[in-house]
Amino acid sequence: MSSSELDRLLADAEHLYRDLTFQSVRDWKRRTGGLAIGYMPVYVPREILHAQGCLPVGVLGGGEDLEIIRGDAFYQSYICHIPRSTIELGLNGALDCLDGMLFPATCDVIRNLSGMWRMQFPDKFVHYLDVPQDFDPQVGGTFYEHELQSIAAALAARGAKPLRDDALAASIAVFDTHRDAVEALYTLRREQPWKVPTHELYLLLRAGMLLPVEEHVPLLRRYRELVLADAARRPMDQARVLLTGSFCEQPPLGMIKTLERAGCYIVDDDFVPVHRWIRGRVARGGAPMRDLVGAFLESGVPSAIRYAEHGGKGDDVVARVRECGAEGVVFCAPSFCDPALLDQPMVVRAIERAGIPWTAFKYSENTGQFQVIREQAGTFADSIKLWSTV
Amino acid sequence: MRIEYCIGVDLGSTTTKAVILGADHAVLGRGITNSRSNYVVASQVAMGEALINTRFTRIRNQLGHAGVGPARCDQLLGSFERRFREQQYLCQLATLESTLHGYADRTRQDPAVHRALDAIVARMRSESAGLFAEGAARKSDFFRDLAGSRFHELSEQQKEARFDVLAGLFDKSILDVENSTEAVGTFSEHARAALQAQGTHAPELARAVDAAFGDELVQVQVVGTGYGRQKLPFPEKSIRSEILCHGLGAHAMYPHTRTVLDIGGQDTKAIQVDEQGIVTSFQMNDRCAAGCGRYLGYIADEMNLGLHELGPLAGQATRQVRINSTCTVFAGAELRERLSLGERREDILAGLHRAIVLRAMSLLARSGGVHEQFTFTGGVARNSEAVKALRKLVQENYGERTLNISTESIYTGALGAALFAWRAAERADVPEEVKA
Amino acid sequence: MSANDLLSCGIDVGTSAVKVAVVACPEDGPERLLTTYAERLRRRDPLEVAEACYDAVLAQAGLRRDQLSYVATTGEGEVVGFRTGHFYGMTTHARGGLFLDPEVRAVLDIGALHTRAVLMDERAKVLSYRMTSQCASGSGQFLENICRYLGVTIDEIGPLSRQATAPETCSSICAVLAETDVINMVSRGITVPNILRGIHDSMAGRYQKLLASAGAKGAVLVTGGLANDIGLVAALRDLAPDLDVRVHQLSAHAGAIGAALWGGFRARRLQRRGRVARGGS
Amino acid sequence: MSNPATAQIHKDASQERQKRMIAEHFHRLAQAPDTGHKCAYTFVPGNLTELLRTFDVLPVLPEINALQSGMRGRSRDYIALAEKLGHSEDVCTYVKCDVGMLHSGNVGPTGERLPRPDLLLLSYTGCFTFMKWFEILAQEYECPVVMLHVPYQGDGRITDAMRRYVVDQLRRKVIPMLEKVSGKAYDEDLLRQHLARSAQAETDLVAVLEAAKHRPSPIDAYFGGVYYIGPIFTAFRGTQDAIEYYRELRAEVEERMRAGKGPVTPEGELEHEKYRVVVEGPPNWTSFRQFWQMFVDEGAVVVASTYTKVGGVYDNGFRHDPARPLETLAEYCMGCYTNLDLPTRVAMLSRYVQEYSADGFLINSVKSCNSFSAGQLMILREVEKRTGRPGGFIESDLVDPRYFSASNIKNRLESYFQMIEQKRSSGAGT
Ligand SMILES: Nc1ncnc2c1ncn2[C@@H]1O[C@H](COP(=O)(O)OP(=O)(O)O)[C@@H](O)[C@H]1O
Ligand SMILES: Nc1ncnc2c1ncn2[C@@H]1O[C@H](COP(=O)(O)OP(=O)(O)O)[C@@H](O)[C@H]1O
Ligand code: SF4
Ligand code: SF4
Ligand code: SF4
Repeated sequence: MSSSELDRLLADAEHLYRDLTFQSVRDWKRRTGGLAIGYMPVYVPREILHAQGCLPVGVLGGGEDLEIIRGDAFYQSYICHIPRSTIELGLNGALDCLDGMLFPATCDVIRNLSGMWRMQFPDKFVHYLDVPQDFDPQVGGTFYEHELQSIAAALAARGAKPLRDDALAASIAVFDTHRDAVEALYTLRREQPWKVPTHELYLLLRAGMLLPVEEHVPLLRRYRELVLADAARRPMDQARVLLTGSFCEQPPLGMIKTLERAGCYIVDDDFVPVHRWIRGRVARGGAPMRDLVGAFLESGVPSAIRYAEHGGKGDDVVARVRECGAEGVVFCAPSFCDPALLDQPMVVRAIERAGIPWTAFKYSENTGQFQVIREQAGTFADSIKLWSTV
Repeated sequence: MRIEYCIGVDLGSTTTKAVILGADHAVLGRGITNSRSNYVVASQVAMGEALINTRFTRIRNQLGHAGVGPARCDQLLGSFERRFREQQYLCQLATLESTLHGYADRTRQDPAVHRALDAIVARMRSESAGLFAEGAARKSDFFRDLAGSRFHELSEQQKEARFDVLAGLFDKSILDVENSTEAVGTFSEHARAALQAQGTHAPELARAVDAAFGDELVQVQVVGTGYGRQKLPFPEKSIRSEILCHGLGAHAMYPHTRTVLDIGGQDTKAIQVDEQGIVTSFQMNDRCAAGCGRYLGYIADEMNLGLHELGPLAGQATRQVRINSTCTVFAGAELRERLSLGERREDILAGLHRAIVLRAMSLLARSGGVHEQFTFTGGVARNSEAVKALRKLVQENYGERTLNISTESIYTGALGAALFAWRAAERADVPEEVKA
Repeated sequence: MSANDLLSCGIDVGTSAVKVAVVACPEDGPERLLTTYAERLRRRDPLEVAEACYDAVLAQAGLRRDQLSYVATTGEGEVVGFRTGHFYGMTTHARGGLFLDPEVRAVLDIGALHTRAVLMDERAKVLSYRMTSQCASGSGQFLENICRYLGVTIDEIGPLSRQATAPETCSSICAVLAETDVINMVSRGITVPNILRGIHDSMAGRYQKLLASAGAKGAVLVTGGLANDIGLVAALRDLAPDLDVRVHQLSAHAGAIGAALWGGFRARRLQRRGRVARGGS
Repeated sequence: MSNPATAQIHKDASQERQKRMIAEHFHRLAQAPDTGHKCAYTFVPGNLTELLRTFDVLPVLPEINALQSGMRGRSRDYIALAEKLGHSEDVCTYVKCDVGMLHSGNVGPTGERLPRPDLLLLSYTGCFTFMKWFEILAQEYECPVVMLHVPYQGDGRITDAMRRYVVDQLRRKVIPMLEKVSGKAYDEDLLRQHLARSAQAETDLVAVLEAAKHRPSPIDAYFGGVYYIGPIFTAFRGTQDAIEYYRELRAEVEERMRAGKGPVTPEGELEHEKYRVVVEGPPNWTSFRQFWQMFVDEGAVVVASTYTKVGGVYDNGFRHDPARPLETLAEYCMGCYTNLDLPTRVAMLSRYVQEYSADGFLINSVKSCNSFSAGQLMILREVEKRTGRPGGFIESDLVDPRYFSASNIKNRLESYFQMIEQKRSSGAGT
């Protein structure tokens, strides 16, 4: 029966999600002998790594199961959780399988972490990936291209294949299919949220942090087929919400489930954003590197970590709400996450102007108590439900 | 005999400890009481207890001189001390009784309340011998806890007056009792009564007690430390940082120690010391009760247990239940929830102990890790389960380490303070010593 | 009670007490509150207490279980087996608050662990809210702990606080460690009324912030157990002169009343749709 | 304390001068709506003061306003207001203080109203929050915004590509925008003249800060230091006033040094220098004086600090170079302290501990600022390891008085200094 295949598929994805030893990465390395390169949120151009024969490995902190013992020695209480659990993973050996780490320009915390990593793990390849906040192809574009070339060169010096145009073009094509597959699931969830519970979608996205893209695409497609065929998944009377703010430190699975149980259908979100960072396709028929840079400059999502002049952000959220037919917005940001929390009042302003109800709460990746969140989400769902039908 | 001594007082948030050192820096006596609303009283009581304990030490010495063998000596002293404590308890109980009635009068309670109080106190009085019988397990060393738990049990059982009223009266009265130095009585008074109560003929004991009475105890210097040290009735130069005292105290007990963890009622400290007991780095966490001894105290209250019972009970766990709340109060609520969902008390407790130790682990990491040898002090070191969890986590994260724990570890800070007192006394010619 | 009255019971399972209410909802016309009941948990199993309270309130109202059309839970009541449906705390406190005082557009629910400021419209639709989280400082439990230490019973808190002459600022933020602060104060000779009022002031400060950040204006009804604390309410009034802070003698039951009312509302709807809800389903 | 320049009881000529400079500047700002002076809001780290002056545009520095609000005891209300407007408890309090001030009439530190910006010049260095800050301000003001993105020294160095990126932005974005706003053409020679004056003052500033190598130190390089960096970090770099201020200051400090005097503190001169420490991290502004006093009470002098490098690191030899006007501005921006990677910060602190013969170093970790704080615990251990001197750690905040716990900080400082003392006495004695 198909549901058991579905169950197995999900169990596998959950297993990957909970495996704090990165066994799948170790297996991949044994199989292929390639380099595994870790990267922190939010965005790195995986196409480059892929074209050089490396496995991009998303490192999204330690999640809810990791006990922090030494990581707290690195961070004060008022700093978000993800860097401490990442350090913990580094110290407990879990990340030994990585040949290097990329720290994209996400925020001051991740930026500083790059230097800490270099001091703590002097033998490993560490690169701080600066991304431009100037989106002029001549200015920011030139800088970014240079940055990408220098990563490619550094990786090659560490034993990766040198970056070649044809390989990069091929990698861009593979990731374009991946983007399509992810988008297809998001579309399905938007249309029939009962078919694609968000905690399942989330596990699938997370699997994509570890699996080679060639394996992840079929997984996404198979899941879609299975749930479409699963007649047991029937609609319930739930409120449709867009969830925003969780782009870096990831919420615990229990929190996503709590939201769903409290009566919300999440119909759009920004979990694991590397998958959906670039809207549409990257390949545009130019030189592959220029295409990749151009896509970043022109089609990158207006996330909190990207500079936007004059209110662009709020407008984008409003547009997304309309597009996914959400009845409300849930801001769900990591505690102490500067980019997300500084953005929030600006976005709130825009959605209030648009008359969209909203609610907000904070979490950390190891939050284990969801009572407050449940109550807030429940009240929010209650009010949408009780009043939308009157 | 004239005996010179220095005394160190550690005014903790939960308990106040005093240690008396003779001129050879050997410990003569220790005293402990719970910290209370009046710091002056708390330190007086602790010092008084330490002096009493010093007398006991002297009695033991006298018995030794008189040729009494160690086994007999233990037996004599043990029963003498139990009787002594019972006298103290009865004395405090009497004060409590009159205070209770006083408050009942003032709040115009009806006669049934007085009758209920009489019945409860009478019952408690009748139980005192049992409470202090040989081998009896007591919930705590403090009158507040001993009397409190029994009072509440008896109040719930009894029919004449409402529980709320009785509990309210107790809460008021116990404060007064605690805050009076008289309520504990004096050494001589209790010693005599204890001798009498002991009944059995032990002339050697009576002689030793008399001799110990004759000693003239002379205080040379006093140093205070601890959470409340700024409030101690001592001159400023007699006050030392608790971190330094803990470092020095631990070093005195275990000269090879390099890392010290102290978990007290309100704060946790991780301290690194060098081969001379000098602190080289430290970390402390405070402001939030989660992860400190008070957390356990609170949980014990929630479960209606004594502090002494927590560890052993948790030791019987078969698995560890993860309690997610970081806040002590929420943890209390979560715990009730878990209990009602059918989790076992033991398992929940084991999880809680681990949670505390995990917090301490991160503090240790922050202070520079765990080095050989490792010493665990503070009230929580008395808790067997906390020790077990700590041992395991240290082993997992830092490898094999010698773990020093002493039954006297709660006195570490006071011991350090007393050593500082001797230093000051010995260097009295060096003016303007370390300014506190 | 008229024949087409529909009866609904609300059960608010709190962390420190269970509150229940029964309402009668006529076909048209205003709902009527029939009776309320409450019991403190005192470390008993909340489910058992909830059931006992349910029976007690029915006995008090002279009703049988099968006469009720809806049993609505709120608070921690999601696990109550005999419920018909569940509503979340802020939804019910808004409804209950509005029922008790139709002029208010905001409620401040102060319970044992959490405090919530809820804004609503004239139909009790929740417009916005703020609630405390993660830390129990300033909660009812916090106050209870302190009182235990001071040897004051809960009912005495309010009146004592009103006698304060020179409130002492309370700096400690922790609900557990605040007692050390209190020890300090007592040892400095500060009187109990001044201590309590200081604590009330600092709690009121938090609530005022909560209300302000929720955007409350005008009349606010305090609900939840701490509405009974006249000292706290007075402190809040002093601190937030721009708000009209009110209490109702049934404030502590607002959640239960609200749940009962929403239950009646849903039951009526289900009835109209031809699906009859029943207690125990 | 109402104004930094009045903090010290004994006033040197340089202090009087600084006070006058600041008053004049704020007065000019207040008059701007009438005089038609254009104003740009911009930030301290990576500020382009010389370039602004070239277009005769006056800088307004929201961070300075925020810290002044903290010192004047206004920040609590401002922050409360911002939080009420929906800003999170967790984020940088400078931003909230500024937002609160803006919504309370935008009255500056001298009591005069600040002008609305004609331009938001987002030239930001070393902190992502700046970017958000101006996104927020851009919502409040209908004025042009120009952004200068300064890349981070992720590898501890400035590459050609980085320099080119910044210069390109200056040339193609910032300068044209300034021309548009001011109506003046870009005059590179004028810029060179400003830069030459900057370099001169910078040399004197370095001499002042390095005077602390002397024993006893004639200055406090943290609490006193924040006054010394005032002019050069804010609106005055490249002015004649600044040159004179630093010349005067340097002479005064050198005189104190010759006379063997200690630093001037709020309580008068510190006579007995008992501990020498290096401090990392910004100070707390709401209890600035109390905080300083805790050091004074212990006889502790701060001999070097990193905070005095946030608006430019000069003691490594960097000077504004009139020969390469845009490149030098680019290098200046990229070289500010918080734009340095952690290994460089560790090296810098270790060097300070050694060169300034410090007994130890202290980190004041502020809740607001991830740019400074994320990683400080590691810095602590690394510097301890490299120098063998003990490190201390205290926590507070910039302008949120809720996070300044005096008893807590005092307790930690006391323990810290007693620890140094104990170490010292046992080293010498037994
Ligand atoms: N016999 C005991 N068994 C278990 N825990 C104990 C015992 N005695 C004290 N404690 C724990 O120690 C804590 C008090 O530690 P202590 O070092 O006295 O603190 P402080 O120095 O802050 O007063 C109590 O909160 C309690 O959790
Ligand atoms: N008269 C009173 N004065 C002060 N506090 C009171 C009073 N009556 C009840 N409380 C407090 O109210 C709280 C219970 O409120 P409630 O709303 O029932 O909470 P919950 O729903 O979380 O159980 C308890 O903490 C109790 O101490
Ligand atoms: S969670 Fe936010 S603050 Fe933390 S590292 Fe990620 S983006 Fe930075
Ligand atoms: S979280 Fe709980 S234990 Fe910690 S400060 Fe708050 S009330 Fe106290
Ligand atoms: S985070 Fe730090 S550097 Fe950034 S604006 Fe705030 S105080 Fe300044």
